Amino acid sequence: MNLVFALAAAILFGIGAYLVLQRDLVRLVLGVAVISQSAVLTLLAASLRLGAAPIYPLPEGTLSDPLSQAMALTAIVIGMAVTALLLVLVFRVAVAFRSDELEEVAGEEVSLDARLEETEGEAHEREEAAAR
Amino acid sequence: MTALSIALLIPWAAGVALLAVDGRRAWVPWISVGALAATLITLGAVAAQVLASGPVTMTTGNWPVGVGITLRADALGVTFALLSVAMLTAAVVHEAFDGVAEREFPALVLLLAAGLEGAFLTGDIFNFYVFFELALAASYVLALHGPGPRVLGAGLVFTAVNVVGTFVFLLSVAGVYRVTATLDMARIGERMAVADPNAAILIAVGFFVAFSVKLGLFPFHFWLPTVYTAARPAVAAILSGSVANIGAYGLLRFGAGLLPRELELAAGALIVLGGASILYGGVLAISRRSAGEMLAYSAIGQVGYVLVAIGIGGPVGFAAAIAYAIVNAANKTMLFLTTSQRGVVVGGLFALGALSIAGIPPAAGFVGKLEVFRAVVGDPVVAGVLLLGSLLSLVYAFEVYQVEHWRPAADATAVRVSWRAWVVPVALGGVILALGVWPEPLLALSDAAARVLPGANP
Amino acid sequence: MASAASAIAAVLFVALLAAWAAGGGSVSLPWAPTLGIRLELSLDGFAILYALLATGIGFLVFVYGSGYLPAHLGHQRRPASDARRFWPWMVVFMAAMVGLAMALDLVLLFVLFDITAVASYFLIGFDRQRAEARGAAFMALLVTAGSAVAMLLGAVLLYSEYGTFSLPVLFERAHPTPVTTAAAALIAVAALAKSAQVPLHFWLPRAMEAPTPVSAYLHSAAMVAAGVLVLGRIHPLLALDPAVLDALLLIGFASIAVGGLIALAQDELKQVLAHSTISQYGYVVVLYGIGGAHGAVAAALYVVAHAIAKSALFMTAGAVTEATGESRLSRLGGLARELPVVAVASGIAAASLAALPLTLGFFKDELFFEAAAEESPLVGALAVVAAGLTFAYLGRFWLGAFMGRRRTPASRISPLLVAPIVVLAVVSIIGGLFVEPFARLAAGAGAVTVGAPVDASPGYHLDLGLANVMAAAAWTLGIVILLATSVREPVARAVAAAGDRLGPRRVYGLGLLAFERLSEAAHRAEVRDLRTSLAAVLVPGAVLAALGFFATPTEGAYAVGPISAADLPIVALLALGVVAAFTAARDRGRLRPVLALSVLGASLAGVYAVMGAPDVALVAVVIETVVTLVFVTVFSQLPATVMGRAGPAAPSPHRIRNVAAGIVAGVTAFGVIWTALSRPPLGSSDAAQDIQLTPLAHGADVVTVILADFRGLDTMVEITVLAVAVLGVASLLRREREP
Amino acid sequence: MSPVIGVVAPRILAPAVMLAAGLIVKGYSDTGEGFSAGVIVALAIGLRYITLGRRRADRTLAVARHANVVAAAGLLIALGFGFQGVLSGAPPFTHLPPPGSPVIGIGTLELTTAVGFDVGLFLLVAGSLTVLIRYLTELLPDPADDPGDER
Repeated sequence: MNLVFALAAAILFGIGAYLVLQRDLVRLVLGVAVISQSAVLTLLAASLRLGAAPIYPLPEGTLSDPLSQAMALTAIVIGMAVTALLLVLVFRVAVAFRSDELEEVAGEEVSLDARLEETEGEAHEREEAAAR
Repeated sequence: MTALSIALLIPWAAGVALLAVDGRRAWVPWISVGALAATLITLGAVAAQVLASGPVTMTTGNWPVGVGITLRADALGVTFALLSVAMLTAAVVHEAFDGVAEREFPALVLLLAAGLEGAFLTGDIFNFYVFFELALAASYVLALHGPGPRVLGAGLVFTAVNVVGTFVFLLSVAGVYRVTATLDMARIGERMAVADPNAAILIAVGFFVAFSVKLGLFPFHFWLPTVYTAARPAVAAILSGSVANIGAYGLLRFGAGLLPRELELAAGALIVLGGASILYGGVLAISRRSAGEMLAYSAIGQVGYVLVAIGIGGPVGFAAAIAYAIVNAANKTMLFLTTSQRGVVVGGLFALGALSIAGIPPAAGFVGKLEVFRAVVGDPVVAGVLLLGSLLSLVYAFEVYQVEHWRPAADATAVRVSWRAWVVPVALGGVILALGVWPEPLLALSDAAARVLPGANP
Repeated sequence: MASAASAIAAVLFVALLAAWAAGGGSVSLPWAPTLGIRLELSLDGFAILYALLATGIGFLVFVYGSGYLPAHLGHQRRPASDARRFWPWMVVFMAAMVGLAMALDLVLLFVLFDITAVASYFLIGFDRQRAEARGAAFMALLVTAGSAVAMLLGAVLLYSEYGTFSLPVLFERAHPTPVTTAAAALIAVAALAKSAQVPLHFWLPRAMEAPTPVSAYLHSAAMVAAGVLVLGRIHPLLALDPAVLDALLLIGFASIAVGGLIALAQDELKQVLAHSTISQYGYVVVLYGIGGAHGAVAAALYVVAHAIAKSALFMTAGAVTEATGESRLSRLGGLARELPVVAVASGIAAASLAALPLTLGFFKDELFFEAAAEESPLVGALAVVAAGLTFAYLGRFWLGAFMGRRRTPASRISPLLVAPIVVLAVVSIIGGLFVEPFARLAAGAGAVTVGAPVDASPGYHLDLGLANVMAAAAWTLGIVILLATSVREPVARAVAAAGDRLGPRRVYGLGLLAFERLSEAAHRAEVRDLRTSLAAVLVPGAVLAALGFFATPTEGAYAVGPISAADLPIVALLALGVVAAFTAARDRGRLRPVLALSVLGASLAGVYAVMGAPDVALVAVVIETVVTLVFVTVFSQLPATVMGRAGPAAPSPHRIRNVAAGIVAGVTAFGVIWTALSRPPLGSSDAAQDIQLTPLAHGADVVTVILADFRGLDTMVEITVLAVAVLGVASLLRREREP
Repeated sequence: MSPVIGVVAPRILAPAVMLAAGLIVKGYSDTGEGFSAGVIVALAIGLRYITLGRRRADRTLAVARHANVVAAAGLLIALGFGFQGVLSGAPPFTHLPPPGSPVIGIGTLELTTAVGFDVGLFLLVAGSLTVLIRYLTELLPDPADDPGDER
């Protein structure tokens, strides 16, 4: 089963990474959600043993590892919280830039740089010339 | 023991209580300040105890180790906790004087403080992860505090990159649990030492990536300049002076503390990456026009010194990394708080900060540089890179200083500000100067903190 | 403020004299015990010489400055309050110099050395409204403080080798090794840069942008002297390797030649003096390169005589410029009639520097010639040429300003600008008549440098001794150079021009420019968009993982693990989840990927249920519902433009790159996860203990007990994260409402 | 809007709260605890908000308007129960009664501080998710204003 779990978690991680790298911001959030699922699956796959649910009265046979379940639960909640925050952030960015595609957000950066360059650049150049 | 719990509880409870309050009211930020000050005092008491008689340890609910969560205040953790909370306090006092612009700010900084403190004072890796997430979640929201839509784009970059980083971290936590069957750091340290080297090194890479993202090391740094320049000065100060400490601490705790064998194996790669960071940050900072941008790239360069020192390791290397991290946090906090101001006092502070960045006495930066030199002295190539790095820092820091504070044009448009705007930076400047003039506390503390790590006691 | 500064200087000077008479003293206090750094200060013969110079000349310059500075600020229409940026730095500088003279700990030495650089930075940049002054200050800081880092590195090298920063201890322990040589050379580099020696000399002429009192103090007696001070202080370390001494000799002569020749071509008064300083400190460096008792004493006396004369000349330049408003030799002349006192006093100072008899300067050259001739005939010959050069450019300076045709009229100047020059001239004459106290001072300093008592007995010997012959030869040579205008001028200009075009200053400029261009290019190339930032986390992470993978043995690191029939539902559900994830990735719509995501969530919840984790399954289902709800709500409100574009059209241009990055990330994750899962756990499991202790915690469901009790702290943090995230959402959406 | 949902949505809250209470009470002995309970109640509230629109839902469910206070209070309660041991010098999350001592029970509900912690957790989750839902539904067009809209 090691291989099966590792494969499944890794494929999810890879798909998440692919989505995260898309130009479309919405898919970025989808990607983060998928990566989060991958992490939770990994936590559970890291269980030291699988078996029945560890609830008293204890059933016969092996019990599932409760500690990794507890970790997975915590990770699920944190993943949800962060995904929701990221999603709303994307929404705000999309509204603010009237686009949910990255190029324009990056474009804004570049144009700001250009403005700074324009206002400060010349003085800076002169300063450096003097320093030489 | 109780002091440790209380130090954790104060900012947490106060932060939660402020959640439902509008932080823009004048009295609210002062509650944060009060809570943070109380936290600092309690932490100070813990630190005194730790330095005098060794680590303070307890497990939640008094359950046996492994069942309960181990909380463990040792010299390393306490040092970073004190540093981060102190810098955070400085930023909040500054903001409180200035008038808080965002309603969540006072609550968020307290929760951030709780998250940082917890991360530094826990002895359990999963508990570290959740506190790490708390600190990060608070900083995601804080990073959105700033003017214009630009801050949203920057915040998105910051959040997305760091979220991916923490999932990588979580994968490594799962791996550690699988391999060692425990979450307690002390036991992990013992068991990782005999673990399969392949599993251990791949797990170590996961941790390294996560913390490098947080530190802003080249090439994991691309999110950093945008975020530091778009955010409010106080927020940039918090991100670079407090939150980034998790990166340095994490590399020390997880690398030198839990995975010393892997750290040794990766030493070459760390030194190369650190050197690359120093040069990259330094070179890019040279052509930057404004203090904020310069500081952002400078931050990338400065953490390179920390990484190089960790890569060299041993008692000297770790102590150097800690000393450098402390000095760098103080520098960055002070300088970011002054970025949008002009005037005689602020000019003087900027000059002091520039001296400190460049490692010139009497500013404290020279102590950090002395320590790092001590670590790298056996390797002429690395020493050469560091020499070049300090020349670059001299160039970029003073170019911006002259452009912003000496040029008459800059003076003419000067926004003369009231004492409220510079009282905190002046206090930080006093600390930087004091540590430069009397470096013993800094050296002794970083020495004590480094001795906690197994690699420092050969 | 000016009078306070002068008073401090005077009191210090007198105190130092008293201390000298009392035989000095020393203190050694712990400073940073962790590193064994001590505040180790000793007022020995060496310290007393430099400290007396720093305070004595400091006092005179401060008096001069109290007259000069108000006029200077007045010319530039600046408020008198700007003086607040002047005097404190002058005093700091003086204090640092006195400390530097006494410091015996390498770290302390470095700290004080750099404080002098910092003070000089602010003083050179005092006229900060002028770009030239800013550039000059920047250059001085970069060269002197930048090279001082080499000193720190040298100190640390010595510490790593001998375990101490204390100089006296080092002198005992040090022996010739490559490390010692490297450390000594590094410290020497810092010292030479500070003393403006070739090839790091170019900052000094630029530094003439500073107000004249600064030049008179820093660039004659103090700042520049700090470099040779360090050479003299650490001389026993330098002397361990003859190669280091030879290098000093070479650099010294090069500086004498470059400084002297270029000084001959300069028109600006202060430029002549600046280049002269380069040349004069070249002498001192040569003397330290010669070493031994003679070299050390000669160097000490040279520093004294030079400082006295050179600061008088700088003050002369300032006084002349103040009187005439002109600073170029080509526009000056014949001032002897209008400024007779200045002319005489500065003539004495120039004579002293040119080593004419009856001045203190004569003895400095006497000792210099003796030491040089003793070293080797070649060094002796070079010494004569050097002295001839000095004679020539000083003659040109003084004659050009005070003799010949009057070109610019002079107005009256404050006596405060004249008196200090006169005092210095008188001192030079006294030294010329009664050299004994100065010789004693120099002998004391030399004794410290070589670490053994030395005797110095300069005096007038009316014979054809070697020194006298060499001196006469030098004067003759100087007069020849002075008279041979037609040869001198083109040669000097050519050297100056060559220096400008090919010299280190140009290298400095081009270096800065190159870094600037590199920086801009790198910044343009740097990515600031989100996607590449993310790729820059994933890809280097994968590279590091690959490095780790290949650096460690992989044999037996990976195990497939058993699959039983009971596992088949898990496999099936995982497969379903993976297919759903693929659908989410491939579909370019809005709603369908979200539905696919919830299918993924549901199938994983199923996996958890089958794995014996009902609590996780339950939470996964409810959370999945919330996430789907949030996604649908937000998507339904995204701007219409986005919805319109979200068809199957317009595939991303970076599709292949993204797929590749996804595969790389997936493969890396696979490696990390599989290798971890393949390990049998080491040691006893915490989880087993959890199960055992659950009844004690009054519970039955182990997972719930862990969450609320054993690891309740995790849960507490987790819900705080949730609260913070919701706070963030609220903050973002509230801003949406109130733009 | 489907008439079924229109009928069900406003009435589903009470059963949801019952279910939640059950989850908390049973929590220590069976699957589920305060967290799931909080999410379920929040989902019920969410359904009401989506069907009725924000303004009407606010009117019928006054407590939802103060969801942020509920959340903060829940967090404080949880923190209080978690750290109460600190008062007596014990580490955090030292629950009462101590291990091995008898527990007072009301039916299946056992009165331990851990249950108090769970209640705080429930309030926080329900409260903060309600805050989330209220802000999100504000983005949606109000069905009362625009009954014809079918998304």
